Amino acid sequence: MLANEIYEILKKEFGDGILEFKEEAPSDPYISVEPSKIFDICHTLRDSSELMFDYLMCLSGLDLGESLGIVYHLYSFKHTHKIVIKTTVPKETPTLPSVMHLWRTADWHEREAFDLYGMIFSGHDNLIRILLPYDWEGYPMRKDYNEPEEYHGMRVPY
Amino acid sequence: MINYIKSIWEGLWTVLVGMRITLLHLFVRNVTIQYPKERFPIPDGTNGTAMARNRLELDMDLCDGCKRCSRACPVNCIELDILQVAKGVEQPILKNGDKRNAWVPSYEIDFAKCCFCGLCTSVCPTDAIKHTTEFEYSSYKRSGTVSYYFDDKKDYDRGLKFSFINLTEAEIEEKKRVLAEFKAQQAAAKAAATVAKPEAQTEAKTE
Amino acid sequence: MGETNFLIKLLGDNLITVLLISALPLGFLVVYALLAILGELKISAWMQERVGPMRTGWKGVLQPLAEVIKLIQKEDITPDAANKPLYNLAPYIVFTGAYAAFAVIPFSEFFVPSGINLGLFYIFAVGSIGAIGIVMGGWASNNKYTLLGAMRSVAQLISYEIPGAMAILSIAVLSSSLNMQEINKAQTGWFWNWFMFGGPGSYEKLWVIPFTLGLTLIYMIASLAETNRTPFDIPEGESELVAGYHTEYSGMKFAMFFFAEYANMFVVAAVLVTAFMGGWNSPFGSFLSGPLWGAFWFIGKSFFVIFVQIWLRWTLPRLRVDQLMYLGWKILLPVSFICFLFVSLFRMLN
Amino acid sequence: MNETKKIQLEYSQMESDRMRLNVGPQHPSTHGVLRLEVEIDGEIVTEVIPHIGYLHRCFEKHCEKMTYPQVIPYVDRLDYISAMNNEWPYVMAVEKLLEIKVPEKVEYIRVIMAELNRIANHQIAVATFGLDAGAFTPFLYFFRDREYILWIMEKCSGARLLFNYFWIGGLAHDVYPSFKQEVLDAIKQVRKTNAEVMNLLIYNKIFIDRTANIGILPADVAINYACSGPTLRGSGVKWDLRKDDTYSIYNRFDFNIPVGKGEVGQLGDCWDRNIVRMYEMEESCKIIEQAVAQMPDTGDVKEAIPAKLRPPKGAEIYQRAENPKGELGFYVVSNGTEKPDRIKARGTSFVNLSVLPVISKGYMFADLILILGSIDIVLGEVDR
Amino acid sequence: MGLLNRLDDPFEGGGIILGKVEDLLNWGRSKSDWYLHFGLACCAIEFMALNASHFDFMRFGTIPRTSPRQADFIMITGTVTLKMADRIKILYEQMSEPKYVISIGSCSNCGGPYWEHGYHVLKGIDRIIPVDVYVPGCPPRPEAMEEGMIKLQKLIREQALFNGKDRIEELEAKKALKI
Repeated sequence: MLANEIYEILKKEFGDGILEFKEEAPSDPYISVEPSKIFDICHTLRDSSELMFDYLMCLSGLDLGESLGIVYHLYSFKHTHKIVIKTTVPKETPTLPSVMHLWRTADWHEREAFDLYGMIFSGHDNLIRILLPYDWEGYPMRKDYNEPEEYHGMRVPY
Repeated sequence: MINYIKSIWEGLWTVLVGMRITLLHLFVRNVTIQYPKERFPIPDGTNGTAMARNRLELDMDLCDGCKRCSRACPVNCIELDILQVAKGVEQPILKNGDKRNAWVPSYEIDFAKCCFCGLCTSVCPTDAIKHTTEFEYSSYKRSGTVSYYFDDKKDYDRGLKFSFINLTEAEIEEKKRVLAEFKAQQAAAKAAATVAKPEAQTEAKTE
Repeated sequence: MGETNFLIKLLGDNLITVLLISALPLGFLVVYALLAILGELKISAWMQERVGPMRTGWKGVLQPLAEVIKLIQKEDITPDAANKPLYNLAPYIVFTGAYAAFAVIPFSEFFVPSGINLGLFYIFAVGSIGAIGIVMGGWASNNKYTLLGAMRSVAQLISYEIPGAMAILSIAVLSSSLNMQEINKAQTGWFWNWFMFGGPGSYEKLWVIPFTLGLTLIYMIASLAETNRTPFDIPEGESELVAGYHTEYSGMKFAMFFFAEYANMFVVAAVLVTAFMGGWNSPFGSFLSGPLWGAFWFIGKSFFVIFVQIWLRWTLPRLRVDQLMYLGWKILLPVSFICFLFVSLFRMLN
Repeated sequence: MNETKKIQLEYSQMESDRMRLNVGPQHPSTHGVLRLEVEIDGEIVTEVIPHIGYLHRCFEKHCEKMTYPQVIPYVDRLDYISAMNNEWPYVMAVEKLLEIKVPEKVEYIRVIMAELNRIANHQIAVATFGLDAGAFTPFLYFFRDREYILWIMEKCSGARLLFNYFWIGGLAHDVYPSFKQEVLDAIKQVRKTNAEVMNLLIYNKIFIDRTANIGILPADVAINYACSGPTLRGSGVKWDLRKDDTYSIYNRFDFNIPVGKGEVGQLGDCWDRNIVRMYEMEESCKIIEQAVAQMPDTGDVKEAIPAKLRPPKGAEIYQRAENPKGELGFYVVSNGTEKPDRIKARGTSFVNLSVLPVISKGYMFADLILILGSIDIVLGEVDR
Repeated sequence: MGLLNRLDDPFEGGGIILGKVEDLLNWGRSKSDWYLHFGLACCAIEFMALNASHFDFMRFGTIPRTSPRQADFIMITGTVTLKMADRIKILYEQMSEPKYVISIGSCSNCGGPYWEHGYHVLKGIDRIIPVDVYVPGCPPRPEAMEEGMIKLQKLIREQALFNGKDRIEELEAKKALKI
């Protein structure tokens, strides 16, 4: 199924929840959606028989300046089509629903996004830091992040 | 019961098969290359192979101080200063016959940082910076600096920072002095010219 | 006792002789351990198309010596949380267990440190002392890995003692003696007189040969388990239990465990050689036989068995702990019972 | 010894003390600096909590500070065992952003190099898996063969492990004249050793008993956890990006996708995952043979390398390729300058490792080590 | 008192017996080095290759030990992150004296490729534990690691046991005076 057809299906079902569809070479076509609806949209994407996106390839966080972006790359084993879902949350209240219970692989991806960007995935069972130490401060992948001077008595900068 | 005996038999048989293989290997010639006595063939750029990426070496007579290596380096381990050549006063040439544009009074590569990716060698316009096949320069110290052209080349125990300067301090001072003089001269000439110009203009105007 | 020990014959029965007799195996043990360590390093290297230690003396022959010198100099750490008396005692107990077994090993027709009549029984009894040392060391180290290693080790030792003992019992039945010197004497002659091939006898013994060969194999497997060597090196399985029960030991105490392992290897090899492979008897009748040649044959055969142990170690993967128990209780034990039954039948018919 | 079924845990009737064991970060068989918090009951694992991040080297932060070609050395250091395969999806992603067409010869060399590196990676994977099971000798046989492959790569790229060989639009260096012959010799040696190891290790009864019927990963769980590569194929899912989402010139070659069949135990156990790797080496040998036969002799490998690298602003792409460990993807976002705005690496091992707590519950502690070994993780890629 | 001269001055006069003992002890330590089986990152793969047949690290008398208690030296092969640094310090402290450290590769020398922007990378293992030999390379060739090992053995051979100072330092001091 082509990306614009997927967009039509989603648009029909969610209406205002779907914000934008963009398809221009060389980029992958993507659908940007409302962050609060992300769980329902993903649920439809996974379970409706014509979409059947059973494979979450990648979940990435983004720093877009004023807001934070989350990008879902989905793939379907059955229909061998893929789609990119994008959403943004404001930096002050970066909360959005977790898709961990749809695709278990999102568990660690979401933890990583929380670790590096500080998004809060509500509904996630175990949202703790994953790569950095549990007592680390700040979200290092944000563009305004400053390296700490010291950690556990060890100097960090060169 | 048959399965039981079969599994015992399989266990014994596969063990025997394995033992046969290891026993045969006992009589195979070993492949070890005993390093300090024997050497591995390291590709050295001949016969169409790539150059093995070990320690970097810089031919100072070829380096023109273009700083491309330093910009290409992903880890910023190359640090260099340049000194303009006083054009007209002195006209040094590089080894390959080109005109030299700059002296390099300090050029340091920190091999403790280097990631041996080979990007610096690929951008060098004169092939001054090259990888060599030498890898034996481990050291008891990290912070010390080895002066590549002045120190004994067998004695690399001083550190991992290499300085590739073939000019002595006095020479550098001399070059600096020459450049300063040249610049002063140029500035004076320029000043004279700028002074002369408005005068000429005013003269022209008054005329 | 006199006729089995040339030292007593020479020097008479006094304290110095006794000390000398007990020191002789120790001297042998040290030399042997050095050789075995070197052998292990070199044989494993050759099997893997390597060369092994090469830079210590000529072709690395001094390597074990360097290791001993190094181990003497190492700092001896006692963990703070360890139970100190037990922790310090454990390696010596393990080593004692291994060394005490040397008392009844018949090196030659005229040298056995102590020719007691219950030789085989004694070896089995003393061999279990090592398990106490291991569990002491593992528990006293106050480390989870050592405790797990020690627990596994004891379970393993106990379950493999039984098939091993059954195999040896068959030999006791065949030779009607527990004295190791007597067992050796019963196998005099060509190699087909070894108990591995049914012991002395004419064509009637042919049908019992598969069973005695099976018993040899069973004892071999059981002995591997008793010395904690691959495929039964579960107590010190590097991939899961770091270094097993001796994880916390360093320096000389670790060297004790190390030595004990190699000493144990020799003890089980010696028992195997004595019981099944004719001990100090020459394999070729009276060819090259005699007291000194006896020692040569005995040590040579033992070294061959040790070579097989090393060979197996560098060939096989490791068993899991429940599979080890399965192998011990459900395969080796029934098979050894069957073999024992037929060997006894054979003995009864003759 | 075929009775090793998954042990049923009935704690309601059997109350016993559980021990919390800390495996790693320094442990001989965690394949690096992985830390596992394991709760064991006797010898049976009741819970596994992986703690990762002990090798978090800030890859993504570095990418933002580097220009596009400078990222390649860092990409090498993700999955450092198969660096060529790592470079490929990244280079492809940037090439797609810039819409560069890569010369024919470069494509063939890339295929040969990637497949050689796949063999080298699987050799390490099977070797360390055997090492976890206690077999040391096959480990060294594999490493001996790997050396022959590394020599070829070193002669082409100059480095032994982290090659920086695939450049955007081309290659760092052309191959040398005797390249084809040496590649064929190397795969001959690979096949010889594989046959030997099949007897020495894979079909050894002890090894089968150790690895069959443990760590069973059903196909639906594998897909839900987004496992890929041999981990997924071991569960019987015939899915390989080289065939199913084909890239480069893989559609020109004839090769099979080996899947686990449950030959000695249940489908999807550790033995199946391992045997898939053994068969894949053979398939890679086939691909290499075909590629060597078809490869054009002439051509400039550097002709398509662009002088200026400025992808259009806002362009973004997710490019994936079949790493030896599974699907490796790079999500590249451009901001119109010569430095990328964001690069996210979808680490194969990172995703594959997340399935470990599910498939290792209820087995023995010694099995946990083998299950971990059968997933074949590389910590550089898990932690990035 | 010729024999004991060496206690104070290892270089001049007498001290033959102690000198010989010292040489023997040093010889033993330098030829039998057990290393901690410990891999961190990329260099660990080259380190595995070093143990394999073509290079055969065991030629130098080294044996891998999995327990730090029994190890003589530790090879830091790879990037040390801040999360890992505490553990390495503990590991080093668990090792029994005499112990040595070889730092392999750029990452453990000073952070390597990650020295500039690596917010989570320790910039050099020598910030937490003392290092005896630095081997440069990213990763170093296995031969380079062997060369580092030879350097370490040289260092051990030249150590003075009975006067508490490293001979190498004195040698260097003498060299410096002469120059």
